[in-house]
Amino acid sequence: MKKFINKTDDILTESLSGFALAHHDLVSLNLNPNYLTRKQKATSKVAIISGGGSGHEPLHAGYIGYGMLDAACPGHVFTSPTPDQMLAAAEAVHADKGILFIVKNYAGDVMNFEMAAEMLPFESATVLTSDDCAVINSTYTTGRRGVAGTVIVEKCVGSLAETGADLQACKALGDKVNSRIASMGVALTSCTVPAAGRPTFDIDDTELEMGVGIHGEPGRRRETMREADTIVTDVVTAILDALKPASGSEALLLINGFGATPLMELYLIYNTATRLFNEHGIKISRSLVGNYTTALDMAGASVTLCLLDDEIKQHWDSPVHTAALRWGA
Amino acid sequence: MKKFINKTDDILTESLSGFALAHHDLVSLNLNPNYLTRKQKATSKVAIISGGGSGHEPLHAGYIGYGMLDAACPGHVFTSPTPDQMLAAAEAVHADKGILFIVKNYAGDVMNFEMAAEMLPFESATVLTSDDCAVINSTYTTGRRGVAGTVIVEKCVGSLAETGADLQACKALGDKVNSRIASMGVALTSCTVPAAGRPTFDIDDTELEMGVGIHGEPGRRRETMREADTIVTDVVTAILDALKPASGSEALLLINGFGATPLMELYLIYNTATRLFNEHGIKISRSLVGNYTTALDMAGASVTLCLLDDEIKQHWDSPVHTAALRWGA
Amino acid sequence: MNSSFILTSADAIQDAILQHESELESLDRAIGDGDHYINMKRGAQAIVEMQPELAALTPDAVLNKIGMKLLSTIGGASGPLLASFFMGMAKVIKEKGNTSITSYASAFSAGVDTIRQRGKADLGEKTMLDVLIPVANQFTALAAQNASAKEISTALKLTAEQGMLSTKDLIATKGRAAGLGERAIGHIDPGAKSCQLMIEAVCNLIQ
Amino acid sequence: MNSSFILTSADAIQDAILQHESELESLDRAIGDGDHYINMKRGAQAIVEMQPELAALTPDAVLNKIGMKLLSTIGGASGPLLASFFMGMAKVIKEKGNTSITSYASAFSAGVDTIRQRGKADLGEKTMLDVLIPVANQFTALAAQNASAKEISTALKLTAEQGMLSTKDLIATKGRAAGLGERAIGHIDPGAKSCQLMIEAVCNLIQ
Ligand SMILES: Nc1ncnc2c1ncn2[C@@H]1O[C@H](COP(=O)(O)OP(=O)(O)O)[C@@H](O)[C@H]1O
Ligand SMILES: Nc1ncnc2c1ncn2[C@@H]1O[C@H](COP(=O)(O)OP(=O)(O)O)[C@@H](O)[C@H]1O
Ligand SMILES: [Mg+2]
Ligand SMILES: [Mg+2]
Ligand SMILES: [Mg+2]
Ligand SMILES: [Mg+2]
Repeated sequence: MKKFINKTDDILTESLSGFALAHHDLVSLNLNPNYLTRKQKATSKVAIISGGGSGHEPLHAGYIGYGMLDAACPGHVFTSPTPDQMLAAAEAVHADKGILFIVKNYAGDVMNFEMAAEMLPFESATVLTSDDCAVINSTYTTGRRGVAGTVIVEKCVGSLAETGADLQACKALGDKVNSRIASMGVALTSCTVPAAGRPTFDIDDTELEMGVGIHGEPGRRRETMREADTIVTDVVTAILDALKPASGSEALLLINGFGATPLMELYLIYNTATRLFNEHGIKISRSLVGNYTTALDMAGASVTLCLLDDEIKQHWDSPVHTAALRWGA
Repeated sequence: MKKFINKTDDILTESLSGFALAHHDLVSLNLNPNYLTRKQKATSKVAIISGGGSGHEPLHAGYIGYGMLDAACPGHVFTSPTPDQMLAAAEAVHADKGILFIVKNYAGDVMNFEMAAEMLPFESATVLTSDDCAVINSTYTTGRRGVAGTVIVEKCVGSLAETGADLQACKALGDKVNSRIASMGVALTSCTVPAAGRPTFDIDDTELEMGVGIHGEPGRRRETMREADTIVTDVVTAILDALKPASGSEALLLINGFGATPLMELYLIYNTATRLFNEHGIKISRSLVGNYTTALDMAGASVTLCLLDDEIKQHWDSPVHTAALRWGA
Repeated sequence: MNSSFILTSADAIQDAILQHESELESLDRAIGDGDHYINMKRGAQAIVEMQPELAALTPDAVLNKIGMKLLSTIGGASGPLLASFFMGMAKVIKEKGNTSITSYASAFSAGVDTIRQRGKADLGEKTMLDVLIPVANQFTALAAQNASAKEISTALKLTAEQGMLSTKDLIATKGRAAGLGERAIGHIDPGAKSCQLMIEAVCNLIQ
Repeated sequence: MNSSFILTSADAIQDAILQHESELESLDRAIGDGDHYINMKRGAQAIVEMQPELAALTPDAVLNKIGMKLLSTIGGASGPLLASFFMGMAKVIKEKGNTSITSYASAFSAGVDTIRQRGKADLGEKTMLDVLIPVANQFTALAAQNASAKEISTALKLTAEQGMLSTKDLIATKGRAAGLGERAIGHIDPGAKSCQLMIEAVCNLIQ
C-alpha cells in the first residue's frame, strides 16, 4: 500500500482539516465529534444532514453549501458515523424546520442514523438512498445499496429545502428522486482501506467485478475483462431492467469514477452509455462526469441514470455552491 | 493494462465525443482535425487557444468556456497536437483581436505551436508555461516543463481576455503569472499509455519518484516511500527554492491529483503544505484541490504555488464557466 | 457479576480481538468491506481506556456506559448493535439486580433482543445473531436448571462456536453481505466470529 | 533519386520501424514519455497510405507532401522535426534537381539544417541530430569525393550507428530528456535510434 498518509489513525483528521482549510469560505469543521457545517448557518429551512463512512470523497462534505447540504458527518473509512456526530451536527444546523437525514442504505448507516433520530430533540425525517441495482431486490433482504445516485438526491432535496419547503415535502421529493434512479458499478481493481493496508479483494489482471459496491463489496459476478462497449452494455441493461423507463423519457446520466479512473475513460463510457440509452428511446438532457462518489483508490466506474420530470429538472438546475458541485453561484 | 477502452486507436475520438456530448451546452467538437471550441463563439476579444497531448484531462478541453479558453487542440495521448489542428481552431475562434496560444514548455508542443503560429493568417502571441521546478533550470537546457500551473495561467489570461484587453496585454499577464508559479510532482505508480499497453516506468512498492513529469518522465530522483509529511516537506522546499517568496506573500495553493489519487489524500497533502507554507510566512488565500492536470492513471500528486497580487487575484476570482472550473456563473 | 468482572472481561475481549486480527479482517474482506476488525479493535480499546472511570460504578451503570461508549466509537453496523446489547443488558441488571445467574441470563437475552430489534434480523440471516440467539436461549435454559457456572460457560462456548460455524453455509439476508446472494456461501460472517470470540473470552474467565 | 525510390524507401522505413517496436518503445519509456514508437509508426503508415497519390508527382513535390503529411500526423517533438527535414530537402531538390549525388547530399544537409533551426539544437545534445549531423557531413564529403553510391551507403550506415550509440553517454540538453540530468546517461536517445534505423533502411536499398 502506497498512500500519501502519515499515521493511519490520523488520516481522517488530517484530511478533514485540509478540506476545511481549502474551503474555509464554505465550511466549518468540528472535530470530536466529527462533523462539518456550512460556514454561514442557514435560517428558517429544513436542515439537510448527510453522512457515511469516509473514503467516498467528495461525498458528503464536498456537498455542503448553498443549495445542498447543511452538514455532513464523516465516519471512519468505510464505517458509518456514530449517532453523537449526527446529534451534534443537528444541534449546530437546526433552523426551526426540522432535520432531514439523507442516508445511504447500509445496515450500519441506517442504524446509526436511526438511533440519532430517536435521540434527537427536533423533528426529523430520513430519506434512504438505494439506487444500486447490482443488488437484486428481494423482500428477504434489506434491499439495494445507496451509491452515486445519492448525489442527485442531495442536490434536489437541498434545492427544495432552500425554498423554505417543509420537512415532509423535502422527504417526499427525496423519496421520489431516489425511486427514479438506478446505478451499477464495475471495478477493475480493488480499493485498499488504509488501516487494513491491503486490497479488500483480489482481482486478476484479466478480470473485472460487475456490480461492485462502493466499499469494494463483491458484486453480481466476477467476469473476464472485455472492451468498454460490452461492459457498458451490460451495465446499461441492468439499469434499464431496474427502472423500466418509457421510451421518450428524459434523463440525467452520471458517469462516476471510483477514484483511480482517468476522466478520459469516464467520457468514453459516457459516449457509449448515451448511445445505448438513446437507442432505447431515452433522451439524456443532463450530465455529470467525474469522481463524485468514490471508493478510495479503486479503478472502476459506475453508471447512474435518473429519470427526470419538471420538478427534478428544476431542482437539479438550481444554483448550488459547494466544494464539489457548483453552478449558478 | 485494464482500461475502459474499445480499440486503442479509437480512445481519443470516443472520449472526445463523450466530452462533447456531456457538455454540449458549452463546447463544440470538430474531428479531423481535432479541436474543440466554445459553443457560443465570442466576439471582439483575443482568442485563447491551448492544447497538448491527451491524457491530462480535464486539461485543456475542460477549460473551454466563458472566462477561460476559446478553443483546445488535443493531441494523441502524451503527444503534442499538430499545426493543422491549431490553424483550424484559430480559424474557428478568431475574433478580430488576434490569437494567444498557451503552450506547455515541451519541445514537441513548442515546435508544433510555433509552426502553426508561422502559418497563421492572424496576429498571434504565445505564452509558454514552465512551472515545473523539478527540472533544475540551466542555460543549456530548454528549461522547465509546463505542468499544473498551466491551469492558473489559462484562468487568469482567459479572464483578462474577456475584458477586451489586447494581445500584448494578455501575453504579458500570462508571462507574469507563469513567472510567479512553481510546481513539483511525486509519483507513487506509473501511468500506462494505452497504445503502449504497459507502465511507462517500473516502480517498486517501496519507492516513489520525486519530481515526476506529467507524462511519467523521470524526476529528480527515485526515493524510498515515506510518510506524507516528509514527502510534502521536500516538495514545498523545492518550490520555495524556486520562487523565493518574501515572507508575508499571499498565494494560491493547488494540490493536483495525477489521476489515481483519492481526494482524501489530496486534502491531507493540502493540510500539510498549508502548514509548511504558513511557517515560511506565506498566506494561502486561494485554493484548488483535485484532478486538474492528470497523467492518465498515475497515482501521485503535485503541489503548485502561485504568488498572488491584486491583478492575479482579480482574474482568478472572476467568473468562469467551463466543464472543469466553474464559479460566479 | 460485579463491576470488576466486567472490566476484566473487557481486557479478555480486547486480547481475543487483537489475537484474531487477520482472521476477522479477511472475513470482512471476503463478504463485507474489510473494516470489521478495525471497528472491533477501536471499540475494545475505548472500553479498556475507560476502566479507571468505570471501576467505581455499579454494574448496570458500567454496562450502560460501555454501551454509550461503543455507540460513539465503533460506527458501522456492529457499533449500534453491540451498543444496544450492553444497554439492553444494563436495563435488566438494574431491575433484577446482579446477584443470580438467572438474572445474568435474562440480561443477556434482553441484550440479544435489543440487537434483534435494532437490526430487524433473526436467526439464519448470517449475522452475529446466529451466535447470540442460540447462546441466549441456552443460557436461559441452563440457568433455569441451576447449572453451575462452569457447566454453563463450557456449554455456551460450544454453542457459540456452532452458531459461528453455521453462518458459513448461509446466504445473508441482512447486513452488507445481503447484496452477495450465493457468493456469500462458504464464508463465516465476521460479526458472528467476533461475537463467538467475545463469548469464549468471557467464558474462559469462569472456572 | 526518382519518386518511386522515395516510395520504396517509405516501405523500407515502415518495415524498419515496425521491426523495432519494443526497442523504440523502451527507449522512450526510459528517458521520455513512451510514445516515440507509436508516433513513428503512425507517421510511416500515413506515408505508405499516401503512395497512390504520390506516385505521379515529381520528387520535390513528393518530399514536400511527405513533410506536410508528417507534420499533421506525427505530432510530438519528432513530428515537426521530421517534417522540417523533408520540407528542407524538397526545397533543394526543387532548386538543384534530382540527378546528382551532390544534390542529394546537399538536400540531405539542408533537411538536417532545417531540423537544427526548428529544434534550436546541435551536436551533442542527445537528440536525433547526433545521428543526422555526422551523416550529413559525411554524405557531403563523400559526394564531393565522387564516392560510389555503394561506398556512401556503407559509410553512412556506420556513421549513423556510431552517432546513435554516441547518445548513450550524453546528458540531454534538448527535448524531453533534458529534465533528467545525469539520469539520462546510459540510455540511447529514441529519436537518434529511429533516425539511424531509417538511414540504414534507405542505405540498404542502395546496392
Ligand atoms: N441487521 C443486522 N442484524 C444483526 N447483525 C448485523 C446486521 N447487519 C450487520 N450485522 C453484523 O455486523 C457485521 C458487520 O460489522 P462491521 O463490519 O463492523 O460493519 P459494516 O458492515 O457496517 O462494515 C456483520 O458481519 C453482521 O454480523
Ligand atoms: N530540440 C530538438 N532537436 C532535435 N531533436 C529533438 C529535439 N527535441 C526532441 N528531439 C528528438 O525527438 C525525440 C522524441 O520524439 P517523440 O517521442 O516522438 O516526441 P515527444 O518527446 O514529444 O514525446 C527525441 O528522442 C529527440 O531525438
Ligand atoms: Mg464498514
Ligand atoms: Mg510525447
Ligand atoms: Mg465491515
Ligand atoms: Mg515521446
